[in-house]
Amino acid sequence: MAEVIAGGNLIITLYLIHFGFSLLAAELRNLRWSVLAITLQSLFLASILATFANIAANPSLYLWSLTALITKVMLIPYLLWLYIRQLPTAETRPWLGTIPSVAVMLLLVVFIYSFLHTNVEFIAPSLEAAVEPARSNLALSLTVCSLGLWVLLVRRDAAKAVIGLVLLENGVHLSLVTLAPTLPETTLIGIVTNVIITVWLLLYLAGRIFRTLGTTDTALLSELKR
Amino acid sequence: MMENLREVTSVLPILVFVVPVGAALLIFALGRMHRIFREALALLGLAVTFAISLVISGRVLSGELLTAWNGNLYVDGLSALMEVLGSALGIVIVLYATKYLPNHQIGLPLSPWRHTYFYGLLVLFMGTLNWTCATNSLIWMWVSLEATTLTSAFLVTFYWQRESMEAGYKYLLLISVGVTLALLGCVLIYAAAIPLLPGENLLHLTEIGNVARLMPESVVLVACAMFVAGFGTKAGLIPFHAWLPDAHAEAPVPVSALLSGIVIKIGAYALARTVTIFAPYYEAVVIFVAILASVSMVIGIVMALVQDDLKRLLAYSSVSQIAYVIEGLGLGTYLGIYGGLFHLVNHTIVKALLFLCAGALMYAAGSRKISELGTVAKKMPVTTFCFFVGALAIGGLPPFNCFMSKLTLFFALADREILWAAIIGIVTGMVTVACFVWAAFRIFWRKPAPTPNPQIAAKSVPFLMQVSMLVLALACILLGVFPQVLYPMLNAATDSILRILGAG
Amino acid sequence: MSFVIGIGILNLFIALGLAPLFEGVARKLKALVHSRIGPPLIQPYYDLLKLLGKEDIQPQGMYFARVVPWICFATVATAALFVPMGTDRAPLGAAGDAILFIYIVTLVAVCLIMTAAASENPFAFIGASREMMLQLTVEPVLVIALITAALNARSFGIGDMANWYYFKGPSISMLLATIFLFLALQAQVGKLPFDMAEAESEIVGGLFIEQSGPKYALLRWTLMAKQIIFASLFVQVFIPWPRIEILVLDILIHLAKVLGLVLLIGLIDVVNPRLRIDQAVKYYLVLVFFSLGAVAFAVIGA
Amino acid sequence: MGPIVLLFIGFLLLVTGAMVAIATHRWRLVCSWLSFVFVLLAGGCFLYLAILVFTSGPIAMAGPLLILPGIGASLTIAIDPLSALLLLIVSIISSCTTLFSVRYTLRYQGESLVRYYPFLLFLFATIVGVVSTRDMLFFIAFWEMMTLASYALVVFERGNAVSLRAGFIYFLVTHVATACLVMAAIVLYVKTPAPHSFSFDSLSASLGAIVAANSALVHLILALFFIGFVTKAGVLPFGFWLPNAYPAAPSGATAVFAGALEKAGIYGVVRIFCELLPISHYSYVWGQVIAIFGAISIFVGTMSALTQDDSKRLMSFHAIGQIGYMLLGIGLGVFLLPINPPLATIALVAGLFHMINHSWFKPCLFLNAGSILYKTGTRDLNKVGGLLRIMPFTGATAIIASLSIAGIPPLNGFSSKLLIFESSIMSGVGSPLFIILGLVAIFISAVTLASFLKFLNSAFLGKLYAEGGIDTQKDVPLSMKIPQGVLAFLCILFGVVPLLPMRMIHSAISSILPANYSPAAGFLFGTSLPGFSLNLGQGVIGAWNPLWALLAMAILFALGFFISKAGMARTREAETWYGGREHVVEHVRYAPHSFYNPFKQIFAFTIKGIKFEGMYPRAISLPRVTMPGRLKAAFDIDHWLYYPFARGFMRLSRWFSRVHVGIPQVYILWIILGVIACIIVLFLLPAG
Repeated sequence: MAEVIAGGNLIITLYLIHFGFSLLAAELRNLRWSVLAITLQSLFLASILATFANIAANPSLYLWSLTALITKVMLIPYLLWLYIRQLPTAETRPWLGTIPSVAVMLLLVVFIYSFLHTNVEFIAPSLEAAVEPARSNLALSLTVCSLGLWVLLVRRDAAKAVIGLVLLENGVHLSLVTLAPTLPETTLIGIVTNVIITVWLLLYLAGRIFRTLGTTDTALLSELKR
Repeated sequence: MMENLREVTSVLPILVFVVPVGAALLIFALGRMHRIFREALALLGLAVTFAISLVISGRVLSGELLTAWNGNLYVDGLSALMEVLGSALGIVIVLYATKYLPNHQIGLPLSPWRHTYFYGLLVLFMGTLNWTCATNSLIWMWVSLEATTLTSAFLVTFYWQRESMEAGYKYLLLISVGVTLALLGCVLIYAAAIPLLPGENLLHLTEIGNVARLMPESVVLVACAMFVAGFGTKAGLIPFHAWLPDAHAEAPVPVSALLSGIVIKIGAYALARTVTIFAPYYEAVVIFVAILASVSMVIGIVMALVQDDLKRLLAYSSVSQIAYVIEGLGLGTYLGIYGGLFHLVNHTIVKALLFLCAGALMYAAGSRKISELGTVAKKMPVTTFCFFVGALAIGGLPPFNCFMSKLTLFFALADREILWAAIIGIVTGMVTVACFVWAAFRIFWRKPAPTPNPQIAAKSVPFLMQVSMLVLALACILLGVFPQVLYPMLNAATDSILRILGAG
Repeated sequence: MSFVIGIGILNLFIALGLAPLFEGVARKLKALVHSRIGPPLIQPYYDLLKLLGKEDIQPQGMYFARVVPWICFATVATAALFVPMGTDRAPLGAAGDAILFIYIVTLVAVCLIMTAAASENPFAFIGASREMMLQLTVEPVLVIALITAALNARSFGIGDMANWYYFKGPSISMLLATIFLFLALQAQVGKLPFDMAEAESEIVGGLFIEQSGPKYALLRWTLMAKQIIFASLFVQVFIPWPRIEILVLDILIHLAKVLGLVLLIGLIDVVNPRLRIDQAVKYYLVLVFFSLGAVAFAVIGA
Repeated sequence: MGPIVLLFIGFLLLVTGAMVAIATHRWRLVCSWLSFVFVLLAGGCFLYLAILVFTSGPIAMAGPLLILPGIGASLTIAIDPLSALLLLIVSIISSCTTLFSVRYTLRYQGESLVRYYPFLLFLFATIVGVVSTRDMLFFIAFWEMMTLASYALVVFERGNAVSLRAGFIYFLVTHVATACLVMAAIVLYVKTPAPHSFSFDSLSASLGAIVAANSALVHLILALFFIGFVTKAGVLPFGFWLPNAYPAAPSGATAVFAGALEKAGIYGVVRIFCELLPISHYSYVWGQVIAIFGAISIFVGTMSALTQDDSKRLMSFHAIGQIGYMLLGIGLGVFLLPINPPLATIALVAGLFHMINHSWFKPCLFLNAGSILYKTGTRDLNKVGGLLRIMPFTGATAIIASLSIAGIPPLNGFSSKLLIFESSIMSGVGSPLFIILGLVAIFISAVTLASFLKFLNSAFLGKLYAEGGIDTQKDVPLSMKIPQGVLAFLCILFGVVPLLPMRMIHSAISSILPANYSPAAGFLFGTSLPGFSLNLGQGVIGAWNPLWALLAMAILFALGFFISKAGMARTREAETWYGGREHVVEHVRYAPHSFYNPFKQIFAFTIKGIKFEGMYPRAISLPRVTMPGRLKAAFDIDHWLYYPFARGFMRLSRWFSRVHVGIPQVYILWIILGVIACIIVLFLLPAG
C-alpha cells in the first residue's frame, strides 16, 4: 500500500516536472535551449511510463518506456538538432509575449484539472481510467496537447511549430498510457514512426523554406490567398 | 444482405500493399538510370496492384471476406472498392504524367532525380492507400492514413517553388494536427470498447459495431466530434478544408488529380469506417453530419464561383462534392451509403477528368488563370469536349453519372425525413452547373481575353494525355447511361458496412 | 334530301337573283332623298350585264389574281346556303350552324381581301387593310349577338334561336343584342358611314381598283348578295314575329322584312358622311364592349 | 416481344443516325441525306407502331428494360393511344423537317453540321423516350436530355450573340422547370406505398392517397408539375423565353420545337391531370387554372403577334397563342371531369385535336418562313413582297396553312376550333368564366386571321420585291417543297375528314380516363364519316359537314365561272395602274408595318411613356423615348432584380473566399475552433 502511495506522489511530482519542462520548451526563445527542454520532457515521459508500469503491474509498459526512450529522447532531438543548426538560433517574435501565454497556460491547467476532477466520466471511457493516477495522467495529457496546440497557434517560427507538434504527440502518447494500456507494442511503434517521419519532413521543408525565403517566419508564408 | 460469407485467409490482402511498396523501392533504386525504367516500373507496379485488387473484388463479390495475419488485415466490399478505384486512377494518372511532367513550362528543368522520386512517391502512396483499406484495426488505420499524408506531402511540393513549398508546408502541418485529433478520438473509442470485448487487444473495425450501443454516450459523442474533425480535415470539410485549395493549386496536375481523386476519399473512407457505425444509434450524429455537409456544400461551391484560377475553382468544388459523399455515408441507411459510395466513385472520375483537362489547358496555354485563357475551343477540340462532359457531369445532368448518384442521395435524405438537406443539395447542384458552365464558357468560347496570352495553344496536347482524358469522359457517360454496371460492387461495399452496423 | 335542294335553290334565287333588285330600290330611295328621279329599279341588272361584256384586263403572270374573284362569288353563294330565309332551317345548316355562319362570313371577307392583295395595287392594299380592320372590330359584335341568342336558346342552331325567340317573346338581352347588331350591320354590308374599304373618292375604288369586266361584275354582285345575307340573318333571328306556318307566306314576309331593312340601311347610307377608319375602329370597339352587357344579361337568364 | 421491338428499332436507327451524322459531318450533303434516310426509317417504324396501337389497343413491354433496384425505378416501356398520338406527330414532323433541313442548312456555311443533325436526331429519340416510358424517373431523365438537345439546337449559330443569350435564358428557365418536376417527383415518391417505386401507377396511387387525405400538398405537387410542363410548352407568363429562343434556332429545328417539343409539355399536363390525378374537386379547381393560363397566352400571345414584322417571331408568338387554345380545351375538359362526362370528353378531344392540327400547320408555317429566309435571306416582312410570283408552291402551302391556323372552314384549324368554342360556350351555362374565355378565343381567332392575312399580303401577294435581291427566279428546291406540301395536304385532309382523327383521340382519352367513364365515340360524334355531330346526351348541339359545304362551293364556283365567261369578253394583259405616273417599286409599296396602323394606334396605349403595342411591351430599350427614369427602372427587371442579386451573390462568394488569409496559424485556429464547435453542436442536438 505504501509504495502505492509513495508511487502515487512520485507520479504527481513526475507529472509536475514533465509539465514544467513542456512549458519551458514552449516558451524558450532560443531554439537550442527549447530542443534541450523537449528532450528532457520526453525523458520524463519515459520515466512516467516506467512508474506506471510498476504501479499497474503491467510489464508491457516497460517496453513502452524503452521505445519512448529510444525514439523520443534520442531520435527526435537528433533530427531537431541536425536541422536547427542551419536555422537562425533566435526564434522570430511570437504574436503573444511570454507572460500572457504563460498566464493562459496556467488558466488552462486549472480549468482542465478542475473539470476532470469533478466529472471525469465525461471523458474517461472505462472505470480504471477514472482512478486517481490515471485521471491526473489524463488531465496532464490533455494539458500537454493543448499546450502543443497553443504553441502551434501563437509561435510564428517553423522550427518552433515542429516543437509544438512534438508536444502535441507527447500529450497523445501520455493519454495512450492510461486509456489504452493493452495496446500491442507494434501499433505503438507504428504511431511513433509516423511522428518521427512527420517531424523529419517538416524540418527538411523548414530548411528549404529558410534557404529560399531567408526567414523561418511562417506568417510570411501567406502568398496563396483567396 | 449476403448471408453466405466465409472468412477466408489468403495472401492477397498482404500482396496488395506490399507490391506497390516494393515497386516504389525499385523505382527509387533504378529510376535515375533512364526515363523508361521509372515510368515502366511505375506502370508495371500499378498494373499488378490493379490486377490483384480486381481478383480481390472478384472473390469478395463471390461472398468471401479475405483476412490475413489472423484478422489484422481484412478486405471486404468497401476496401475492395477503394483499392480498385485507387489503382485504376493511379494508372490513368501515371499515363498522363509520363507526357505531362517532362515538357511543360512551369518550373526549372527537372532533374532525373526529381522524376524518379515523383513516380516512387506516387507508387508508395498507392501502397499506403491499399494498406489503409486493408487494415482491420482502428489504430493501424490511423497510422496508415497518416502514412498516406506523409507520402503525398513531397508530391505537393514537387516544383520546390516558393508557392508550392508553402502549399506543402500547410498540407503537412494542418493534416498532421487534424489527424492527431482523430487519434485522440481513436484512443477514446479504443478505451471505451476494450473492456466490453474480452481478449481483444487490437480493436478490430468489424467488432466496434457489436459494442457501439454499449459505450458511454458522452464519450462516443466526443469521439465522433474528434473523428469528424480529424478525418474531416483529411476529407476537406469546411472549417478544416484550409489546406485543400492551396495544395491543389500548387501541386502538379497529376498530383492534384490524385489529391482530389483519392486523398480526400481516404478521409471519407475513414469516416465511413468510424462515424457511420454510430449513425443508427445516435440521431444527433446523423443530423450533425448532415448540417456540416450542407454547410460545406454551399460555402464550397459559393467560393468556387468567384475563383479566377481554374485549379482553385476545381479544388473548392471538391470541397462541395465530397460533402455529398459524407452526407450520404453519415445517414447510415442502405440507400444513403449506396448513394454516398456511388457519388464517391463518380466524383473521383469526374474530378480527375476536369483536372486532367485543366492540365491540358496549362500544357497548351501555359496559364491557369481563366481570364487569360480566351477562345481555345477551336484549337483543342478533345479538351473542350472532355471539359464540357466533366462540367455537365459534375453539375448532375441526366445523361451523366453524377445525376444518378445525387438522385439516390436525395431520395435517401427524403426517406430519412431530412428534406431540408435534399433541397440544399438540389440548390447546390444548380449553382454548380451555373459555375462550371460559366467557367467553361469563359474559357472555351469567349472572345480572346483583353491581354491575349501569346503562347495560347503554342503546343498541341500530346496524344497520350488526350487518351487518358477520353477514357475518363467515356467512363462518365457510360456510368451515366448504365448506372447498374456498378451495382454489384457498390452493393457489396454497402452490405459490408451494414453488416458491421447490423452486428451491433 | 329534296327539301335541302329545293330550299337551296330558293335561297340562291333570293340571295343572288333578288339582290340587284333590292340594290336598285336602295338607289331609287337615294335618288328620291336627293330629290331626283334616279335610275329604274332594275338598273343594277343592266350594270351587271354590261360589265359581263366589258373587256377583262388582267395583271401579267398572276394566275391567283384571275381565280380569286370566282372564289369570292362561290363563298358568298355558299354563305347564302347557311342562312335560313323564311324557313326554320338553312339548306346546308344543321344543329349549331351559328358558328359555321360566322366563319363562312369571315371566309367571304378573306376572299375580298385576297382579291385586293393579289392585284398588287397600293390603293387595293389600303382598301384591304381597312376591310380587315373593319372585319376585326365588327365581327365580335355579330359573334356576341349570336352567342347571346345561343345562351338563351341553349343551342347554336340559328333555327332553334329563332323558334325560341318567337315563342318566348322579347327579352332584355335579345333586345340589346338586336340594337347592337343593327348598329354593326352598316359596316358589315359596307354601306356609307363605314364603306371606307371601297371608298371611291379617297382610294379610287379601293378593293376592286384592278378588277374590270366580268370579274368586277361578280365582285359587285358579291357585295349586293352580302347585303341580303346579313339582312336576312338579322331579320330571321332577331325579328321573327309575324310568322304563319305556311312556307310561301313565311318567305314573302321574310322578303318584306328584308326589303324594309334594306331601305333603312339605304336611308342611313344616304344621310351619313364617310368616317375615317380609326374613328370607325374606335366606335366599334366601344360597341363591342357594351354588347358584352347583352351576354351578361343572357347569362343571368333575362 | 412482338411489335414493341419496332420502338427499339426506331430508337436504334435514330442513335446510329446521329453517330453517322457525326462521322460524316464534313461532307454536308451526304450527312444531311443520310440523316434524312435514318429519320425516315425511324419515322416509318413509329408511324406503323402508332397505327398498330390505334387499331389493336395499347402495347406494353413484358418486363422492365432497365432496373435501378436501389431506388425502385425501372424503365418500363408502354405505348398507349395517347403516346401513340405523339408518336404519330413525331414520326411525320421529324421526316418533314429533316428533309427540309437537307438543303436549308446549306445556308449556314459557317457552322459545322456536327452540332445540328446529331442533336436533331437525339431530340427525336428523347421525345419518343419521354412519351413511351411509364416511369417518372426516366421520364424526367429523358425530359432533361430533350432540353439539352433543344438547347444545343437553339445556340446553333455560334456567331451571333443574340441567339447565345436567348439560348442561355432558355437553358436556365427550362432547367428551373425541370427542378420543379424533380421536386414534385420526390415529394410524390416519398409518399408512395412501402416498396417505393417510380412507376406512374404507384405515383397515382400515392397521389390518390394524398387527395383522400385532402391535404394542401396536392396543390403544391400539381403546381410544381404544372409549372414544369407549362414552361416547356411556352405558355405565358412562363413562356416569355419562347419568342427569343425559337427564331434563334434554324427553321428546321424551330419547326420541330413548335411541332413536337411543345406537345411534350401538353402530353405531360394531360398525363398528370387526367391519369395521375384521380377525378376529385382538385381537378375542378385545376381545370380552371389551366384554362385561365390558356386564355392569357391566347390573348397576350396573339395580340402581340399582330404588330410583329419579323416572320419567325410572328410565328413564335402565334405558337404561344395556339398552345393557349389547347390548354383552354384541356383545362375545360379537366374542369368538367367531375361534373359532366360527355362534355368533358368532347373538350379533351377538342384540346388534343387542336394539338394535332397545330402540329401540321405551325411547322408548315415555320418551314414557309424558312423558305422565305432561304430565298431572300431576310426574316423582316418589310423587306420582301409578292413572292407568290416566283414561289407559287410555297405560297400555296403558306396560304393553306395560314387559313387553317386562322380557322377558316374547310381546313383543319376550323374543326378543332369549332369543337373548342362550342364546348366552352355550352359549358359556360354552368359557370360564366368559360363564356368569357370562349369569347376571348373567338375574338382572338379573328385577330389570328388578321395577323396571318398581313403575313400573306406582305410576303406573298402584292408587288414582287426583295431588298436583298433574289438570285434565281425558281421556287425553293424540291426537297424543301415536299415537306411543306405534305403538311399542307394533312391540314386539308384533317379539315375535310375530321372524324377519323377524332376517333383516334377519343380512344386515347378514354384509355387514360377511368374505364367506361367517357361515352362511346359513335354516340358523341356521330358515325357518318364525312362530317361529325356533337351530341351531348340531351340532343345534338353542333354539326359540321365539310364535304357537303365543299360540294356546294364547287358547284357555285362553276356557276360563277360560266357566268363570267358567258359575256365572251376579250382579255388583255396590262401593267398595274398607279395613277399613270412613272413609279419605282419602293415608293409604291404598301409596307406591312403600316398595315394596321390605325389598329395599332388604338391598341398602342402607353403607360406613362412605355409604348405597349398589343399587350407585349415593345422593345423597352427605345433610345428616343424620354421617360421618367424611375418608371423605366421599374420595368427593367434586369437592373433591379437580376444584376443586384448576381452582384450580391458574387460579393458574398468573394467575401467567403477572402476568408482564406493564407496564414497557417489562422488555419490551425479554424481546426481548433471547428473541433470545439463540433463537440458543442453534438451535445446540443437532441440525442438518439
